[in-house]
Amino acid sequence: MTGPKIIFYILAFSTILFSLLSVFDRRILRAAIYLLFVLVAIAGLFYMMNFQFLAAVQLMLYAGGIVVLIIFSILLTSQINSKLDAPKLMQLVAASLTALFGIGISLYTILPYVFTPSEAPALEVNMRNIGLSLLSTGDQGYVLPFEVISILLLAALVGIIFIAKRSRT
Amino acid sequence: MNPLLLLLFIPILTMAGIVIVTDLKWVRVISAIGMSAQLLFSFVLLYWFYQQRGAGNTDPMLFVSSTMWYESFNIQWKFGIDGISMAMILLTSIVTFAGIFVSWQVENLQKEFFISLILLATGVYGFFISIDLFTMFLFYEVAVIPMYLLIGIWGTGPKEYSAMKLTLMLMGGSALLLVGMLGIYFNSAPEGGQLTFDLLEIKRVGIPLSAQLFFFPFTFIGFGVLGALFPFHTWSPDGHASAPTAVSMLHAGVLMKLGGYGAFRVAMYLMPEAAHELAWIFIILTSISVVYGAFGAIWQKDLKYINAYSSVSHCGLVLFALLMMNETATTGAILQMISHGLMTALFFALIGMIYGRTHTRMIHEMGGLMKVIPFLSVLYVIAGLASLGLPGLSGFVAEMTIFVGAFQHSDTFHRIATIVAISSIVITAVYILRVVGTLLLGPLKNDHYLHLQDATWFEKVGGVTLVIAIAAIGMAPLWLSNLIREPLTAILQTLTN
Amino acid sequence: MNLQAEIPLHYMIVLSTLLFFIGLVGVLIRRNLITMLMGIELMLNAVNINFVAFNHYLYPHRLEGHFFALIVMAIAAAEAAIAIALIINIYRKFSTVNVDDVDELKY
Amino acid sequence: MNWDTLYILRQEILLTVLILIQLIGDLSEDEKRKSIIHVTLFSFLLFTLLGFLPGEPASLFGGMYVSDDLRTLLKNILSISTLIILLQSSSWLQKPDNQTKIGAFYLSLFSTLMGMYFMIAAGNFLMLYLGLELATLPLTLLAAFDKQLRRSAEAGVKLLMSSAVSSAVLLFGLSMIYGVYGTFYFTELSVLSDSSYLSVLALIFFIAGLAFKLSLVPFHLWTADVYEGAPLSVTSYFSVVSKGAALFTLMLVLYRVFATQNATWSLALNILAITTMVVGNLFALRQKNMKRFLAFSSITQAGFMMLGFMNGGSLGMTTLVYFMLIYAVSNLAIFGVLAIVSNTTSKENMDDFNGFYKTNPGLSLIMLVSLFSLAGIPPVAGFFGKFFLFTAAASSGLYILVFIAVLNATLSLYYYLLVVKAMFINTNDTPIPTLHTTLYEKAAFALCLMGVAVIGFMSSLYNYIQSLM
Amino acid sequence: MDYSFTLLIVLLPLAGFALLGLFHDRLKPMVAGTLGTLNLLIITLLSYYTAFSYFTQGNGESGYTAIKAFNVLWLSFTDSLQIQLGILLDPLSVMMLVVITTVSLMVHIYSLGYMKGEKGFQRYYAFLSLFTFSMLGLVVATNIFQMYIFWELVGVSSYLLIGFYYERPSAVAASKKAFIVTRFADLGFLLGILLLSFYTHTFDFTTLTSMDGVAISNPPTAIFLGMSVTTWAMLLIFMGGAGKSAMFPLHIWLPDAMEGPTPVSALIHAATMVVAGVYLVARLFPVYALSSPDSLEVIAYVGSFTSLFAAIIACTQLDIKRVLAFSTLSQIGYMMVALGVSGYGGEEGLGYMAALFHLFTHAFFKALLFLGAGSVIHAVHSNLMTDMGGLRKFMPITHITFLIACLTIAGIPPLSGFFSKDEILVAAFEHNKIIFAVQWLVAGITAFYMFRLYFNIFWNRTPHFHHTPHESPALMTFPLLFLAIASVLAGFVPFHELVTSDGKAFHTALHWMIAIPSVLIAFVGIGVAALFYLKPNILPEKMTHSMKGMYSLVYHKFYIDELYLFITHQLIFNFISRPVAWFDRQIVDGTMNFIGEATVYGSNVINKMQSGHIQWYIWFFTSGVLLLAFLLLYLN
Repeated sequence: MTGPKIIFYILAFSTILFSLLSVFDRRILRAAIYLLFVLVAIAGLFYMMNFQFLAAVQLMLYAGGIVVLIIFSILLTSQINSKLDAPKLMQLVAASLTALFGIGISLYTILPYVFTPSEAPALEVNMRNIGLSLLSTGDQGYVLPFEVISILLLAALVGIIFIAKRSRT
Repeated sequence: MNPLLLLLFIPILTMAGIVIVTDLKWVRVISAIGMSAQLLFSFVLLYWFYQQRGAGNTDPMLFVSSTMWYESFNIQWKFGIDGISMAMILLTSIVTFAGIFVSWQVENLQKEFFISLILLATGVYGFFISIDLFTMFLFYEVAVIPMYLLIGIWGTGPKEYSAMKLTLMLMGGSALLLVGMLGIYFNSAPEGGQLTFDLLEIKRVGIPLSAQLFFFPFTFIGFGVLGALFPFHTWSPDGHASAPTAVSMLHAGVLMKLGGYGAFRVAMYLMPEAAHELAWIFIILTSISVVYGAFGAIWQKDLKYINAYSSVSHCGLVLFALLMMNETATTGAILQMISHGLMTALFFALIGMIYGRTHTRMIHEMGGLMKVIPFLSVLYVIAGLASLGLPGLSGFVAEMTIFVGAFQHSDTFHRIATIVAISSIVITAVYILRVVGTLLLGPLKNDHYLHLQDATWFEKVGGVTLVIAIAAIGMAPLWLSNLIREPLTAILQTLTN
Repeated sequence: MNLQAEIPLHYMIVLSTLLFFIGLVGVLIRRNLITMLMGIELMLNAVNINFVAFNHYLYPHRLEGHFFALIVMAIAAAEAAIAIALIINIYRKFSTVNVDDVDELKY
Repeated sequence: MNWDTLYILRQEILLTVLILIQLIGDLSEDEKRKSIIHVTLFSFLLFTLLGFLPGEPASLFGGMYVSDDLRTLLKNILSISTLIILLQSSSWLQKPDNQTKIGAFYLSLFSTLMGMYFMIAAGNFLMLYLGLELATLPLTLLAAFDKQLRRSAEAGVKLLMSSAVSSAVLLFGLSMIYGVYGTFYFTELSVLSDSSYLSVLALIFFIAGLAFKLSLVPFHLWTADVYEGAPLSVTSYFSVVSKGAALFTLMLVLYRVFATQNATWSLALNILAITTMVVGNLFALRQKNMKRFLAFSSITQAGFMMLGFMNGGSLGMTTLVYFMLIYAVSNLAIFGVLAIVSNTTSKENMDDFNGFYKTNPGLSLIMLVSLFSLAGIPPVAGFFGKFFLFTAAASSGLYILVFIAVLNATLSLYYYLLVVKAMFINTNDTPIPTLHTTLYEKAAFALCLMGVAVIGFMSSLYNYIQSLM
Repeated sequence: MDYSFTLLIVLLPLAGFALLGLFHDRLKPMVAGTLGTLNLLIITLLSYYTAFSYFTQGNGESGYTAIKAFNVLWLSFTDSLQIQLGILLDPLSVMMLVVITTVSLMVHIYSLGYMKGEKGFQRYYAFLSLFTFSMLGLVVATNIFQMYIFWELVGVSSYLLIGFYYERPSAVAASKKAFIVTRFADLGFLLGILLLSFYTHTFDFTTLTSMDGVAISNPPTAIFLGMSVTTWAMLLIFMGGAGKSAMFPLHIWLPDAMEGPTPVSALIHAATMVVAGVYLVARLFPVYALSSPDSLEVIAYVGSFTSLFAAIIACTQLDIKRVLAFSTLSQIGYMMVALGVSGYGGEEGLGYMAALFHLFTHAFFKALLFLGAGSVIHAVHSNLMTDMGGLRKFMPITHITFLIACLTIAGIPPLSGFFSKDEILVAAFEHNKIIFAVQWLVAGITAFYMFRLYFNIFWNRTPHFHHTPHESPALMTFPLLFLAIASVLAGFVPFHELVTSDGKAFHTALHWMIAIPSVLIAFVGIGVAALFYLKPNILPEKMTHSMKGMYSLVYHKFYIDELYLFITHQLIFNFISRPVAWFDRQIVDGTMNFIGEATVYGSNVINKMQSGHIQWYIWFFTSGVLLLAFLLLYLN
């Protein structure tokens, strides 16, 4: 057992565990917290794979943004300690079967596939390269998505304000 | 310009005129003028047709013109007529003309009524002059769909149900037809080359046998539904029963002929080998339909149902004769289409007129009408006699041509089928005479009917036009028979080879 | 840190697949709209693991997977925000965030 | 960056400007809001016209953004449809209740339109996904725009939840595509070919994501609820523009990127076409609410569209575009009538249309013609569209599929005729009163009717589309 | 000689029909009647002229030749099968022209008086013209299809005339019955035509009957169900003839047809139309005799049976017109027997000649009987014998002429009936003794029932009349006198020189050995009738009482009508038509409706799919995706 392996197993195990907990725990606030753990674990995975920037974004955006948002909305809409209704049995069975079926199909298809890694030399993942790509208009340039996302965020913002604000009537 | 296009433009102009005019009184006048012009023009066209033939033009189709429309599909506006189409055009213009006069008194939504009616006629004209399968199909559906509104809005009884059933069944038929057509299209160039919808071109190249066997039933049944092929005929009784007078006339008189015409022009003409191989199935069906329709008619109590079943029987005879695939029988089939078109139109016109007076169509509720409305009654008797094949009226000519033609088939199976079909003439006599006896003759059943008015002038115009046409064909059939036969020789040569 | 030697790609894929379908189960069984949203976030994260893993293991010469994951995150954020807005809207109208009660439109 | 780039991006830029105008306009006082509508409409008209300027094929941003005549045409179809919807929605927005919505409505609408533009113009799956989300997320908000209505809120959340899952599935597929091919660029993907199980699975997941937007059965369940709940203008936007964008995108991706996997996707779409037509029809025939009714009708129509995919060549593509155009004008005309009725009387049920012809002959006739066009009855345009779709399917020898489709077309005629029946045949003691149509609405109808009446006879249009393939 | 004027013989009645038909409500009744009668007078004169010229041109070695005075193509089926409308003049048709026009003229004149004041007088004359036209067209037909055309027209004119009193339900029913029964027979006729023409490739009579024509020189020998197709064809054609001539079992329409005005019965149902069957067989006689003798045998038996059968029924009927109707049946049976027992050519063709001779004489005396009966009915306003009696005092002319007619039909020499019946009996005797015996017996029965009729009308008791009966007007008695004279004299026409099977004359003489017994049995018949009916007595009642079951069977015409009613109403209507109508509505249409209902049902079943629950939607979506993937991956 090497270090990375151990770390990976820990991360993977906690991802799965907490995600399951997050899905099945009937206390909603706890579920949100478990979600946070999953997100952090995934950030760890990203970090392991050398994508430090992405891991940071994951932490900031998800852990810092989305989970907070979710918790706020939980506070707005539910009693903190209230337990949710247990899932209906039929629903649970159907969902689990579907999920198992899906996992089966996916893994049965993906695992036998022989991936051919690219021969080209790896690009160093650092802030400089990321920054350059993000603002480049050429090949492998991501300025357009970057701009488009801003419009998406703008539209979402305006729309959310409109929806969320109380009608004057 | 191709003179045939006038056949489309005159109705379109008439419709435009109806739309423009503001005073409702003028609507029917404009329609009448338009359809009279159309009738007149049909005869002019007949004259030109003879002129061209007389000048030695032996092309299979006359007045042919073609304009490319959808180039990538090779769809063309291609028009032309031969003797058969010419005859059908004459039929259409006569029936439409009569139909306009019969509908003289439509009060409710007059404009819309006449526009729909003329639109229907336009579709029919377009169908008969088309050489291109695509435009043929287009006009076919144009002709079918106004029926829904015509029955639904101006009909009687369970009109919505009937209108829906009729439309759906006919459209179901055209579903089959569409598959058949596409099959023909994609097999129109088996050796490679340009696919085409052009009937003449497809015929020239020929469709491979395997494709024929697959698509012939689609095409034939597709048209057969409109031609009231057993067991796809049940839209007909309900539809006719609910339709307003002029619509029944046009529908049974002209629209149902699209079925027979199409079955011949498309299914059998383009797929002769398959027609030969599969004919026996349809001969059985059509022989059943001939006898079955007649027996069905005996038991009916509603005038329109009687006539609808009689139409099933008579139209069955059309398809039956077509399937015999010889010159005489086919001539008879076309004659029968025309004859049935005229007399059934007359029937429906009269039924409408009688219904307008007595407000019932149940034969047992009426009786002795001859005494109070002799003019209409006499016309009814004439129609009945035509229907049961009395010499001197058109029905005889058509039926005898069919029977003689069908009997020329030396195969025992065909002979027996023919005998079965012939036996319908007795059954026809039974139900016709039963109606005449119950409805028109005998003592007057209801004293209220004493004050009934006999035919008005417009009813007379409508009825007499049809009677004249029926009698003219019945007394001097040779010209019509020759008109029809002339293109058949060539067509049937290719059918039998 | 070079993972290829230590942890095969398949481990990552199995992980992400499991996560994806666990998230799906969450969406399917939790009757609170907010917890459903959490399930969706899990699914998106699973996809992100895939992107990143493929990028790292197979195609490290370009950063396509990386950027895709980045964009997905941004969109997930927007989506979450919109979802919360709509859920609050629902809460106002229905006084509940239980999906079973939000079924006035049907058949 | 140079002038050429700006010229190519003219529509996107103008759209951004329009969005910004809304931001500014929202600051103005309530009384002046109405004028924003006129300003927006005229600038949108300008925007639409700009789309018709000729342009050279180009690939910008390293292949992220692709522009050619075909894509320009597809965008133009969407912008014309949007223009019609905007014209039709003007009187809805002018109602006092809705004046606060104007800015947000336009802004969201334009951003979704821009998203669709990027879906079509995408040269890379990243852009495609981004465009898809840009087109979806604001739409979920739009669905919830009738804030006083419970059903609108419900529609919004239903759409969001299901589309989030669908886009997750799509992403899952994309991630597999990335794993197999190692790139998101269309130009690179189109030359790579791989028919492994994994690529099939990836393709199915991807198709499912778009099929969700197209509302093919079994991915359609959101459709009816959202259509019913959303404001009418948004519903018509869903059924025409959003669906069109999804169709075009699917078409471009399958034909241009996964052309080598033709066998896979045509089989998948074959199955989806049958289920969609059948289920859509079965649901449509018992609907009483016009919006739900049209939802299922549009599901069925989407099923018909799938027939176009059965031909892998230019015939299929041309037919798809052509049919979409016809579908758009026909459907929009119907929605226009519904919008007028709904705005004035809030009536949305089929029964409410009983006797409609007596009071509103013009509108009824527009409905009639458009319904016939949807049903594929000649001589209106729908007939041609449908006929060519059938031809496309038959060209691959799929006659049974064609037969099923035509039978379904017949069945669909049944329920279109139910509407016709309501308007023309049924009587009503309290019919909808005679309604007034504004100039904008008239203009919208004029555009639709022109399309419905003329497109079928204009073979040049078809030829033009074909020349772009 | 140019006979093209004969076209007028056919066209004039048509013109008369068109004129009277179109303007029937514009013309005064008497004007219409007079116009019609004058028209017919011209026609009659024309046909007399034709007959005169035709027969006086002499029959050379080869006998009388057939002349096609006129022939025009009317409809062409194939190159060889074409319908032509034309006029064929040969002894047979010329003879028929004379008979038809004469009787028709008499009926026209008679009707001026008889129908006076009837509603629809103009219509009546129009129909009469139509009938005359059709009948003339029938007899001059040049080909079998032309004959079929006019055959149908004759049928319809008969229909119209029987149903002349269209407000009377019984008349309507009778006309319908007549038409349908004959139509059924015509079905056979048509099939026969088709069969015959298929093998011989012609409709033309001249070709069919010529000795070197296909039909005779090389008849088709194909066998179908044990009979040669020629026999099939000829029997089917005879079926048509049997229908029109009311041979058993197709006779049921004729008694009912008496619902028509009496002059019509005289014209159509006694003298002309009903003998069309005889005419048809005579027309095709060479084919029958030379190619299909079997069918002639059938004809003989059918004729013989019918004559006996009808004669027996006639003895019991009370309606005087019905008695006459059954007598007509019986007499036509004689004619059929004569044809059936005949051979072809010379002496062999005696039966042929006898049949036509009897047709000729029968036309006159039977028309006379009917017109006389009409005169009686006119006077007492009843059809029933029980309402009559002792009328000789009131109606002398009618009485005398009626007596002459009765004597003629009974075969008392030297009246015409004696001669023609004698020839028939001779022919039958030479051919088949059993048939001869039957016919001989029938002669006696005939005498009996005719005099039963005669005595009951003119002698017997005198019932109480509401109005004192008086002799009919001159317009009615003139035809009676004319026909009486014709009945007396017609026997002296040298038929064996004029109308023979091969057109050549042959010699014939009175056969005393047969004539004497037949006259004797006639006298016996008359005697018995006198015993029973000359004076009112109880003998008839006793008689009927003693044979009650038998009597009632016969009185009810052996329940044949009831059998038909059962077959048509019970079997065809209830067991075919009704089930067909039911099947069509329930099964065929039901299937169509079922498709619709099944669709709606399907729609309701999948209703729950749209449950409104988001999670269900999402589940459906995902399982849909997975299923689709599964299908494509592992089932493809």
